[in-house]
Amino acid sequence: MDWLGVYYYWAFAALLMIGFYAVIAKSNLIKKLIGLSMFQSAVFLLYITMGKIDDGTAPIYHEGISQQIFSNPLPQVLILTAIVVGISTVALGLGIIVRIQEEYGSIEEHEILGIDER
Amino acid sequence: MSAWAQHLPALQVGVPLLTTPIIVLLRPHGLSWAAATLTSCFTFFIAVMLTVAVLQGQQVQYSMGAWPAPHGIALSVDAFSAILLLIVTGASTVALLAARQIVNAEIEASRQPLFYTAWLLALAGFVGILVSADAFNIFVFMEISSLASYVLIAGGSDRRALPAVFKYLVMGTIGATFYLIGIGLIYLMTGTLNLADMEVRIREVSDQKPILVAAGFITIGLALKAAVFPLHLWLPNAYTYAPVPVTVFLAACSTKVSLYLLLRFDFFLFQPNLLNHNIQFSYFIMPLAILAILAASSLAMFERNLKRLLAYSSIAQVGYILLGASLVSLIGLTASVIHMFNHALAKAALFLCVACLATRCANLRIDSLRGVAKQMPWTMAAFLLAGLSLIGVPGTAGFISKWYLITAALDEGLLGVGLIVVVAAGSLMAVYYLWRVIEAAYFGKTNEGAEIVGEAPLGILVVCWLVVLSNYYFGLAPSLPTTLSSAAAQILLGQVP
Amino acid sequence: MSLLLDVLSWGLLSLGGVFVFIGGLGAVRMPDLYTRMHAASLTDTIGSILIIVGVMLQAGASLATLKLIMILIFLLLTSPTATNALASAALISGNLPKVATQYGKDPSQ
Amino acid sequence: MMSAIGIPIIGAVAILVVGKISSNARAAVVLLTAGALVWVVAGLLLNLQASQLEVVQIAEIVPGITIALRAEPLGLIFAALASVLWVINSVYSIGYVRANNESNQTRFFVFFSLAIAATMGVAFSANLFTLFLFYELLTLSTYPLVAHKGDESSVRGARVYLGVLLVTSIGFFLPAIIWTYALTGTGDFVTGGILQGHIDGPVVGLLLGLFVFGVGKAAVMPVHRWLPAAMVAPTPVSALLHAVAVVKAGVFAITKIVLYIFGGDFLGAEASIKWLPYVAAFTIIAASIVALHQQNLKRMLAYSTVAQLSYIVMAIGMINPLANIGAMLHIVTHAFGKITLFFAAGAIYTVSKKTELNQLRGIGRRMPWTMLAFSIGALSMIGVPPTAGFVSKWYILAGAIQTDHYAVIATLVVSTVLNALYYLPVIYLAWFGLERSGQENFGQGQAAPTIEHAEAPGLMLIALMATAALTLLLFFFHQPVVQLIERLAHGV
Amino acid sequence: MTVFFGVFLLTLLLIVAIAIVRADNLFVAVMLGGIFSLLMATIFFLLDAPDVALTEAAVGAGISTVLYLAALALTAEREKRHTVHQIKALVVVTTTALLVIFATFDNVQFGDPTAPVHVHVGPWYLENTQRYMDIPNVVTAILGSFRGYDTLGELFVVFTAGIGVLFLLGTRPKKDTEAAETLIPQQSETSEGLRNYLIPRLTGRLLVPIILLFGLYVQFHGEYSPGGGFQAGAIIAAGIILYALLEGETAALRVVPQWMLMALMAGGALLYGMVGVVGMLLGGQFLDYSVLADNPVTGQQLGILLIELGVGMTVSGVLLSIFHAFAARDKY
Repeated sequence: MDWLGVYYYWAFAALLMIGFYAVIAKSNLIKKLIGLSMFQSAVFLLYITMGKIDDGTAPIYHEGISQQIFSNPLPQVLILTAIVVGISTVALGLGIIVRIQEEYGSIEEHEILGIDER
Repeated sequence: MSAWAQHLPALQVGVPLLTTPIIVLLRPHGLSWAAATLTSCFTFFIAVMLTVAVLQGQQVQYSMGAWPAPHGIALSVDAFSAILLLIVTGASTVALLAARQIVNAEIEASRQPLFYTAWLLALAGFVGILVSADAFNIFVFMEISSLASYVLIAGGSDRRALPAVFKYLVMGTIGATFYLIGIGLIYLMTGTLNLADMEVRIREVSDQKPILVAAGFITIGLALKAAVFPLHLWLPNAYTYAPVPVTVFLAACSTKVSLYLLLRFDFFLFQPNLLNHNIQFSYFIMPLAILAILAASSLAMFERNLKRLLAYSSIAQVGYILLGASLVSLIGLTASVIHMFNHALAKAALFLCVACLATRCANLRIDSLRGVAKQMPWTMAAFLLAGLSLIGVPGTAGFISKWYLITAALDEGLLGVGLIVVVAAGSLMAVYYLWRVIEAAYFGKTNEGAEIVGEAPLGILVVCWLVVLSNYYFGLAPSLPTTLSSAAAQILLGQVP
Repeated sequence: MSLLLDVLSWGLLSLGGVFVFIGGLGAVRMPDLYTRMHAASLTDTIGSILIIVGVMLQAGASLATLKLIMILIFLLLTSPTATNALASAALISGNLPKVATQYGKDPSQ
Repeated sequence: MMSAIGIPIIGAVAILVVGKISSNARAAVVLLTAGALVWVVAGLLLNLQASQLEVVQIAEIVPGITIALRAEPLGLIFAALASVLWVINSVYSIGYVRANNESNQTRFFVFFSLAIAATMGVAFSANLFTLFLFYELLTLSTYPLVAHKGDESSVRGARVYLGVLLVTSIGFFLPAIIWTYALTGTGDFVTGGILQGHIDGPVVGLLLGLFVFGVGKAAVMPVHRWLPAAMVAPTPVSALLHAVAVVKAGVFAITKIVLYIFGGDFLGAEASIKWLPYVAAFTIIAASIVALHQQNLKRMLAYSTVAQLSYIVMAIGMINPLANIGAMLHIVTHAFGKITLFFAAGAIYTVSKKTELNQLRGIGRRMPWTMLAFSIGALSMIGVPPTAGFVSKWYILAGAIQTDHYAVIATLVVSTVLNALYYLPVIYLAWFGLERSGQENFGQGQAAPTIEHAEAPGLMLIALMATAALTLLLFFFHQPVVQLIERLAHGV
Repeated sequence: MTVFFGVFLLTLLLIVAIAIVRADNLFVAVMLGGIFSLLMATIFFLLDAPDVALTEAAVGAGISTVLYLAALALTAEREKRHTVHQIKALVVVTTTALLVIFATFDNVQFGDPTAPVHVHVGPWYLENTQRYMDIPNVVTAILGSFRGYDTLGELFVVFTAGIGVLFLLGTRPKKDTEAAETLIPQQSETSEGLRNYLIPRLTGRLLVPIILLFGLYVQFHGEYSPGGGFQAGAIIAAGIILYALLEGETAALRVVPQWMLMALMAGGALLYGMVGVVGMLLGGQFLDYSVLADNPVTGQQLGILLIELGVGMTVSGVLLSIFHAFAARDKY
């Protein structure tokens, strides 16, 4: 099913667009951060998609079953790492946002810029 | 000893990395600075040992977990990474040596162990990028260094650091994700993550489109992290509002490490394997480099805050580094690499002077620095001497890189003449913006009601002068950086020395 | 035998699907939060029970069935609790049921 | 040679140390350093034969690029000139700073010594890179001297000074140097030049242009702007640096480049460099006309310097042995004449605070010795025998006649007339004019208070009489200098 | 069948993504984010990546939602409608997407076993895992050993984030007069927990031990089935966070005090590093587990067990520390 592969890649591209758009166009810092994690999720989708083999199964051996097609485990490992990196970034970003709220009383980018210019 | 010598690449990363949990566990009161500084010194020492090994012509390779590449993760150190290792570990050590008083003043004692932990993590991240020979591993260490840098920048007492660092976080993450997309596309086409293996297998890829797009994503992503001109927006505020020792550290190395990756990927991976890549690379990079030099320098010329002025100057210097690389020639690349080294020296010295000033002056606007040279003669003398190196006056380290850059440009004929004009204009703009500071400090009338301040603490001053003098040492006897950088240029162009 | 199991399991699965669909429909069509929650709870209870039992029949007597039983218990414990917590939170924050207020009664009294 | 550069540096450090203790000790150190420098340079001069013109390499920066020194005749002349005048100037400056109560005297003498060290470096440099290194050091070490007063106008003047010199040196000089290195792989000063065979056609003219305009210190128009601007400096600085050390370093650098990098034979055969004498001639005429309109004494002297420097450039541009001798000689003779003039201007300022020309009426009667020296200097500028200025002009004229360079001859004639036009009235007014009260000077913007004053302080007087005497003596005893130059012409 | 299922889920994913961007209420956006993660996890499962699916579910839907909510409690719930650089954003975004599509459009080898990805490095792991370390889960094998250095780095990323949040929130906010006027500090009710709500509390108490047990199962069964240190760490952290929500901050901190969290955080990282160093001391390379025991295969298994433990410790320690750092703050 070739068009399915195409659909997966298109979904990746679309997700990338949506997340990236939120990062650039949204003024709210939390919204930006959510956009950022969607942007990263899109990349996860790309990696996992490329690791899939038709009629494959998860790369875990089972007793007694031999001669099986396994999907490629390497992209999965990479994405495991990337997911954890992503949540770390989000956690740190939220920490900064909370500090910004405490110092400025706002988490809207345009308001913060205005406050410092005063 | 020789048994340990083979572990050097692993130790280079391992030492700073594994010291961090120990510091967190013990949280030694007042000693965390000493622990971090000692670790940084030791890391620098390892970097020196590695450089010696590279200079002796050894192939420094290391397989993590004894799994051979491409299945396991390999580390490798060549001349290019060696010179960057020296820059990064040296800058960290120097900045830490000068950091204690300022950090004591800015950060509560209870939070200091965490601050120094973050510092070592940033160091380990940078070093990890430099020794790694695996594309994905580079991403992981890039994230360690980035996250730790965010923490460091937000560490100071200035609240404006927070929005600045958030912007940095967003742009840095976008850059890293772009890099990840690029690596994913290459992996899609080659099935490997090891850089050397990748290089071999890209050659066999028939359809070059994904590789081309990957090259684009990686270059843009890294350019974002390296603050290449139109993508530099995060840098000025981040450098300005960070605690000064952090600025010393990051200004000397964070953009350099991204530039290192940029050059490594573009030259090592794509240049030999993509049709016309040298032309595309030049067309893409050269205008940006020229813009960076001219635009950032002119922004610096009208900037009133000393730290931001130097930050803009850093963006301009990134332009010089890229300009050398965009010529895609041996001398051009040599100029590029050696300018990384020399600019790190000059900028570290300048920011150390700022650190000296920051211990005594409440505010770092040029207006409020009038007449400060009378009270802090040694600091301002150091600033002057370091400034000369940034401008590129003969006898200083900065001159060496300008020399190589112009020599490289001369090989380009008419285009080269234009480039020389740009370089010269950039240098003159540097004269202008640095001289505004010098003039205010030396010949300005001391502000009414300004309190009498003394010379900076001796500890910081000594470190500052050490770096300033090394600017002159490497200006008069530059054989170490020149040897390393010409070897690096050869490696990048695939001419194995 | 296996045919019988198959037919049975498919029956259960389709029935579960129907309930889930009805639950979803209710969540969209009902007028206020409480009635919507009421409709949605159909999915949590009868829908999920039917589907999981259907899958259990497919799996037979194995470790997987054990796991499915655990999941079922987990679901039956958590979803009513969650519904309860949600409803009381809504009530405390001043969100009154539309249907009740229409008849002039204030449930908070 | 190392000691020639080292002594002033050591002196600078010693001044820094001693300066905190007492001003007399500082003065002693200054004089001692200057004396020691003359001693060393004289030693080099006498041992010229023996030293065999060895190249002393100090450091190798990049393969092919070295910092190296060499005592060749041209450099020795320049070094001897600068060091001798430094002694005299030191005497003068000690008197000057004390009489004017200048602030930051220690800083003044420290940077003065550093500037001299850089001058020695320029004089003895054995290759382009070393030349450039010391050239820049000279610029930077004189900046604090120009901005010495620290008020608005001096800082502005110093900014122009630094700006023009750095723009030209980084913008033109450095690329030209790197171009040369790229062409030949070396930048060593070799008699007969190194560029022959590496470059030809119109680009030679371009390269020469980069050098001539890159060496902004030579003040060829239009890069002369810094020189009048630098007149905000205390007079001893203008006297030694902006009449001798700095500006001469400029023309000296051009001379060295023309002779040792291009080579006379090569340039003589090259058509694309013929523009050089014309540009110089234009500078001479234009600067003289500007000088004619100046009201400020020091600014007038500055424009005169611009003109006189171009004599040297013009002479070199003719590529002729006689003219070359004239050029060398003019470096020396102009130095003595112009320093005398500046000394006199400084002496007048010190005792009377007068700076404008029309304030000088009748001043000769109050300060006869000063004005006598001034007159000798002015005559030397015009080129009237028996002053030294005549000798060098004569050689240049002879060279021009030999090469049938009519434009140069015409320039010489016209400029001599112009020189006379702006120097003679000053002399006339000073001796024969009637001193007026302050009221009438109001039109000039700054009404000089009429101060009852007599002759300048003794130390200053000694210095300016010494240089005036030397100006006269050099007319009669110019032969040793000429011989030295001729040895160079024969390719020692 | 799976094909249609995949298309269906992807479409749903995109709809949810757009809904997130368009939502004004940040609370809604965060909850939708949880749904997004669950959908993503399902898709990963469909693509034969159960390990990743488990992680995405635990981390994306669980932990990150909790963190967002904690942050929302301290900031603002509503987004102000203010969109900047809309045109610029659209241009940049469209260019990026077009680039990606340009790269992949006519070269899709989805699921093709002959694609370069599936012939070069990947199969080597599938073929050799049994020989070198004899554990069924190849993903765990790569994660723990073949690319153990990556995992070490990843662990330190988490560690850095923990350090960072503790450092940033370790300072009390300066009482900005401006901020204090507009926003009156609210008395934090977290110390009370849900004590007064019987049903949630009872069920929660019942669930916490089960969750912790499941966490330990995921931790130690990681070599045989999907799971491992990260997932386990996240699940255990979630269990304790649930306890904190039920019984209140202080009660949770009494059970797992701050110093213990720090010790977990640093100890786990140290444990991982030390396994590497011991490998070096015993004559192998850094992170070479084969030398840990007489039999290389046993050594590998031991090494993976130890490092997974280290990962689990650090991840749970960091996540809990971050949660407490947020939850212990008053709103300003």
